[in-house]
Amino acid sequence: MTRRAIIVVAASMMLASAACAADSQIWGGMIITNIPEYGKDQSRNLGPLFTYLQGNFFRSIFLGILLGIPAVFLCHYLVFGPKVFSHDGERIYVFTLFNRIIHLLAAVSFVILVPTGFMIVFGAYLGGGALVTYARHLHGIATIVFAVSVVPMFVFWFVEMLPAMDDIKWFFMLGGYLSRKKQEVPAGKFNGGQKVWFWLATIGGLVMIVTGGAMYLQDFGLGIAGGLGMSQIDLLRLAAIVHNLLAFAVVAFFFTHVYMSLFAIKGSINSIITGYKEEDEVKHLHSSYYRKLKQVRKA
Amino acid sequence: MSNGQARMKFYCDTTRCIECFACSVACSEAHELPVGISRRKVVTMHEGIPGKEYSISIACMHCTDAPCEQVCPVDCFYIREDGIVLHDKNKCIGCGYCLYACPFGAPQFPRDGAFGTKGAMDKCTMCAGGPEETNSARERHLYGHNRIAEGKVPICAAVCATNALLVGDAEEVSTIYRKRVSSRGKGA
Amino acid sequence: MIEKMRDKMTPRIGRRSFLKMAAVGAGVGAAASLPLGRSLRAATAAEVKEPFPGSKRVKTICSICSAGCGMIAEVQNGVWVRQDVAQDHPISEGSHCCKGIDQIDLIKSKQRLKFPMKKENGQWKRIGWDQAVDEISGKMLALRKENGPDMAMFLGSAKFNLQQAYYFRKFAAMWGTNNIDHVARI
Amino acid sequence: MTNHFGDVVGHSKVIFIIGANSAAANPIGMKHFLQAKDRNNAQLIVVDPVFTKTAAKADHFLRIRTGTDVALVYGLMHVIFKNGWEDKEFIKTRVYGMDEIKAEAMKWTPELTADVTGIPAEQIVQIATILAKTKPATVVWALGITQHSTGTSNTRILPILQLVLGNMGKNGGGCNIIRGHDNVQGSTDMCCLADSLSGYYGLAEGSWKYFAKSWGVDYEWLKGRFAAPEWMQAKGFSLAKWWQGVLQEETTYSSSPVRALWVQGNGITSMSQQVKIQEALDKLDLVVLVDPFVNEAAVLTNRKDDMYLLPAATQFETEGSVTATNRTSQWRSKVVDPLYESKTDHDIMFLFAERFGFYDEYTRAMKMAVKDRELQPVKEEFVWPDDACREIARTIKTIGLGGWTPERLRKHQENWHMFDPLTLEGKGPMKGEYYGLPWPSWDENHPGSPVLYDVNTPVTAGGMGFRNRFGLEHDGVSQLADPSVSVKDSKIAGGYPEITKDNIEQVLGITLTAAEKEKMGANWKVDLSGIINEKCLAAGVAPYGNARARVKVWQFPDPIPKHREPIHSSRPDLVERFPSYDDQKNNFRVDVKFVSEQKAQEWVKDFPTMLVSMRVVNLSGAGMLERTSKYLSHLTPEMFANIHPDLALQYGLRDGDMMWLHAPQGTKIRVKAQYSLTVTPDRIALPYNFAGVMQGVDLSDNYPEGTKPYTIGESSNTITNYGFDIITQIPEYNAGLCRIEKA
Repeated sequence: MTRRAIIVVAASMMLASAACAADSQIWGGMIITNIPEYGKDQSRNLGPLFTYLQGNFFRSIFLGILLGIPAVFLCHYLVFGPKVFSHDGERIYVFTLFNRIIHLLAAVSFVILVPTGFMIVFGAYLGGGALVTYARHLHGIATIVFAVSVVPMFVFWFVEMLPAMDDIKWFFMLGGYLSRKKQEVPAGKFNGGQKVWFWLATIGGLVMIVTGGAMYLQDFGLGIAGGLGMSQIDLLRLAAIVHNLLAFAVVAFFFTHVYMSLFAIKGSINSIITGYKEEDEVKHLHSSYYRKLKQVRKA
Repeated sequence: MSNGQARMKFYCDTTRCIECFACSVACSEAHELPVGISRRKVVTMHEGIPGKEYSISIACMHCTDAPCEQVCPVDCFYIREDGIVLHDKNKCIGCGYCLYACPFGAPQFPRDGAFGTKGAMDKCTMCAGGPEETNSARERHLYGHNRIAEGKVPICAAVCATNALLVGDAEEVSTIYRKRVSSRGKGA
Repeated sequence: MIEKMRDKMTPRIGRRSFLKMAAVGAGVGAAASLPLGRSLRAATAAEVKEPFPGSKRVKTICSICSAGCGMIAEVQNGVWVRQDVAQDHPISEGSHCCKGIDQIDLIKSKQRLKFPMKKENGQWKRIGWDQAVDEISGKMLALRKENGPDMAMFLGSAKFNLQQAYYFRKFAAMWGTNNIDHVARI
Repeated sequence: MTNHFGDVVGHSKVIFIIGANSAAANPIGMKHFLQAKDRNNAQLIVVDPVFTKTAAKADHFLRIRTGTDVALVYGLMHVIFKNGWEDKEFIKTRVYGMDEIKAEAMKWTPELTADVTGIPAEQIVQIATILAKTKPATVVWALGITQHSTGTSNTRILPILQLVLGNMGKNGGGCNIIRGHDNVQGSTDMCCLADSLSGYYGLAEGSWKYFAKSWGVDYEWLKGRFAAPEWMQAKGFSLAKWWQGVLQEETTYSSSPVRALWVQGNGITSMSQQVKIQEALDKLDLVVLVDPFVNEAAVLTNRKDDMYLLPAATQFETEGSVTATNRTSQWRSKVVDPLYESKTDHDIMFLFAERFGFYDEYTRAMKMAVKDRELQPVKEEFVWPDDACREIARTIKTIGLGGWTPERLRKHQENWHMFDPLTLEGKGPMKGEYYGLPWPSWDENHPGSPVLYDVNTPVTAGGMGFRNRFGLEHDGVSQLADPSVSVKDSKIAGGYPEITKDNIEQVLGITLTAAEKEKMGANWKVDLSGIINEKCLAAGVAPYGNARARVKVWQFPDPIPKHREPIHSSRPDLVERFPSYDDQKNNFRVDVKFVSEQKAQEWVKDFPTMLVSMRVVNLSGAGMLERTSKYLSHLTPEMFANIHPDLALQYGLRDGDMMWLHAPQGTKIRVKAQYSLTVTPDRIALPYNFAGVMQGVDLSDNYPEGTKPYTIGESSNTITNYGFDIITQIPEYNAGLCRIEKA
């Protein structure tokens, strides 16, 4: 399946590049509409906006996320320590093999996407050139892997990820993570934090794919820009802004996700490897789900 | 300019430009650019409408506050003391940010391979080459001729059929243009 | 608001590197039409490196249109390596159109006819000059024998130089026909 | 060009451009017009059927209906004469026959002119006023004027306008005709033409005798080379209709059908009637194409045998002089040796002259020189091109090439920087010479003549009156200039005739020695001894006389230019009033249809759209040269037609759709419709620089391997309508009709 997807994507890319070889969407006649519009009040001002944001903020914000979030979690770990659950209870089967394979794909892609993304952002400190160029291409290839995983993931977890009352309560107590006390936290199969991460990773992820793909292909002539009533270059500018802004959130949540699964909850990583969660963990962290399971069993 | 240093600028007098493409072809030919890469472009606005039609030649304008230089994630741009904005192709990763920032659509990206991915950015160097050794074969290969180092004017402005395209110190360019406009009198 | 943001976009001086800034503009009379800044100085000999050592600059005339623009061809070891503008030419003063500045490409074009060819049974065939001259002159003389010299039509060129044009007219005259013409009918 | 580009920049106050798109065809010329605008506040007036890039820079743009140039100029003259704005003194003293012009002009009221030309009456009055009140004005034209069935009338009416305004022979005035190819002026001067010998000598016996002498050959031998003496003096087939010599569909008059075609550097795919040319190429017994690139005639034809391609070297692989549009001769140095197996054009001619058995006679004159006032052999070997250059200089008297020695031309090239671009005057060591010695440059010391017919400059410094070419009187009126018109510093006051052996002593008031008389030729044109030239210049006299400009050519079908509708006119009502000429018998050995074709049917009913040909800046001529450049061909990747959206939508054509264009002669081409507001909905404009596709059939397979240019396309000349000028037989490229059909 993966290979087929790669072929499909590659073929469409080739088509796109052939289409634009004839008449560039950026440097052809369209260049004119772009130039007089740049920086004018009545225009969208995406050019100056992008320049302003990228020139002044994006890199600093990424640096803040890269250093800040791990630092916060380090403090959290030191102050509250990990949550430890009994391994003596029953093990509950929560993730099917298919779930796990897909998640693995997504995980692999993220492990590539995030560092390579950072390599691009901080390319200057790496001296640019071949290293960062490869990082950029790797970023693109990993996107294909992610694209393959995101759709099934979206489909099989969609229903359980729909918002519920529990989530509000969960957010009020921040999942109980700001306490050393072991308590039952209101949550279904997935808690409020996981749900936000899910929606960000799927819908946000799709937006990231589209904006990233646009920037990667750049001079594609599919009439998309025209359809949106904007010039190709403005579309690209918008893509760059959106891609960066979304990346802040995605990266932040990705770090959180990693911290939770690896450090904050001892052994929780196993569930996505084996498919089973400790009963104790489910009982405390996904109390509503646990109750539901019990009822089903009784019945 | 604050320190009295000249700032090299291009200016295209639209009352003179006749869309003859000399600048564009001269540039491609001198620097042996692949077809499809046009460091310099000529475009016509309002074509066919008497009184409104004009043509203009566009390339990198070597901005004082070059937006491309501000957005480059790998800092491949550098601005010479005379204001010429150049870049290091060995550093460039082809991300396209400079293109998004540029008001003039100057940065160009060659297509490398079947995937249509972008190679290192290419743009007008004002015929001043790049960071490689001056007039070396490597510099010529990556950036084209370094006419400035030879004491020559950029080929596009040198060749301009109607002297529409001017290049030089910003103040002097504007003096020439002012002189043209004032001698034109009130006619037209 | 955006305008305000843009005002803030000041160049980051610290990130600028100053490379090769010495060899700036220069070129005495060569830059007649251009503003030579007060603050520009001539590049020193050490800075001005010859990209094509030992090349010679041949003065010649563009072969496209009748304006008659001057051209400078740089020739190194018998190879035309670069085309340059002729700033001191009295008609063009360095200017060219796109065709004029691309003369070097036209002449070095891959599509040049490289050797004599003949069409035989619908196929193009490479032949030598001797064979070409033999066959053509044989056929011309045979036809002349049958129909007299007016059986030939000579079409000359506006791309001949003056001497060639004169000799082409003479060629037709000595062949014995007035069936000779070129593109200028008025 | 009577003046030159620098002169326009320096002096012109009005530049009247008609039928020329300098911005595309001649950008360096355009530069000078724009400089004149900037420096003199000159007004640029552009007359064109299409809003060209030149028009975009104009102060006044007149959108003319194709083929109505004569009407427009009469309309302008009507206003000028009516208000008494003509230069009466100039007309009285230097012009013959103006009364008839005036009478004709009085018929062309602004209203009638507006109806015929499509230009508003107010604009005609406005432009006439500008021309009359602002002096000097220069008139500029190119092929938009010449390429009509009335081309000769067109090219006559414009100088007449300048005579009316008194703008001839003046700085900033004159008729500045922009020629096409780099040496089209030179090749024309050397008369690679079917109706002339080099230097416009004509084909009369006297001319042939002079040339036999100049070439060092026996006149009888030369005569023997021809089919018969009568064919020696008869015009040959022209480039426009040579194919009738092959096909013989219309009546031809020649000693033989055309069976062999020898093309040396001529893009015949840019000629009209492509289908006929294709048929003729197929039928010929032998086709020889000599060119640096594949001549696309080889691609057009489907013949299987007896076709040869010989590789010629380009002009950068040989040396010689070229004549620019302002009559300036420039030395072109060799850049590199001939590439690949190519040979220079003259070497190819020498090679065949040898096989044809006239090599000795052919090259003899290069080994001769004028010594002791007589042409005689002086050496064993000749040096190309120097000796050919000297031969031309001593032979061509009519246009005064005496000064064009290789030494002088080389010196001018070496000293480009010593000439002033505005006046062409030399400085320093080149002082006293004009750049490139614009002809007439009467002898080795003459500086050249930058401005023709300027009587306020001495002959020795480039001045002269009008040429005395057509006798001393006509209808009892003297053809010589008025006694009040003396060329500056001339020994003779007022007009004088052209100088001959018989009148030289009387006119110049000198006495010749017996020896001089013996060696002198019959007149200034055929005097190889150079004595006439010498005596004339000593007296400050132009050898060709000081006469009146005649505006009436009594030998022509239209003694004064008349408006005649194009053969395929968009206005049938005007065809009745301004019909074309009667059909013509035997011009250039072939009959030509005029009024019979014009009235064969009401063409506009079936072919409602006007057809205009145009130039694109990146291609020239047949375009084969430029289409082999990757950069130039990239600018116009395919053949197209500029069409107004309103017209296109009538046929359901979207921007970029393909369409068929049908011509009255039954031919058609398939081209891309490109929306453009430069044309009005009654006309479409086509570039003519493509070939390689014929009536929808791709001829790519006919190119020898590796020679196909980057772009090929339909030739617009496939649908150029039938029609030829009555005198010169130039095809009517620039007025015609077509029908659009969605492809």
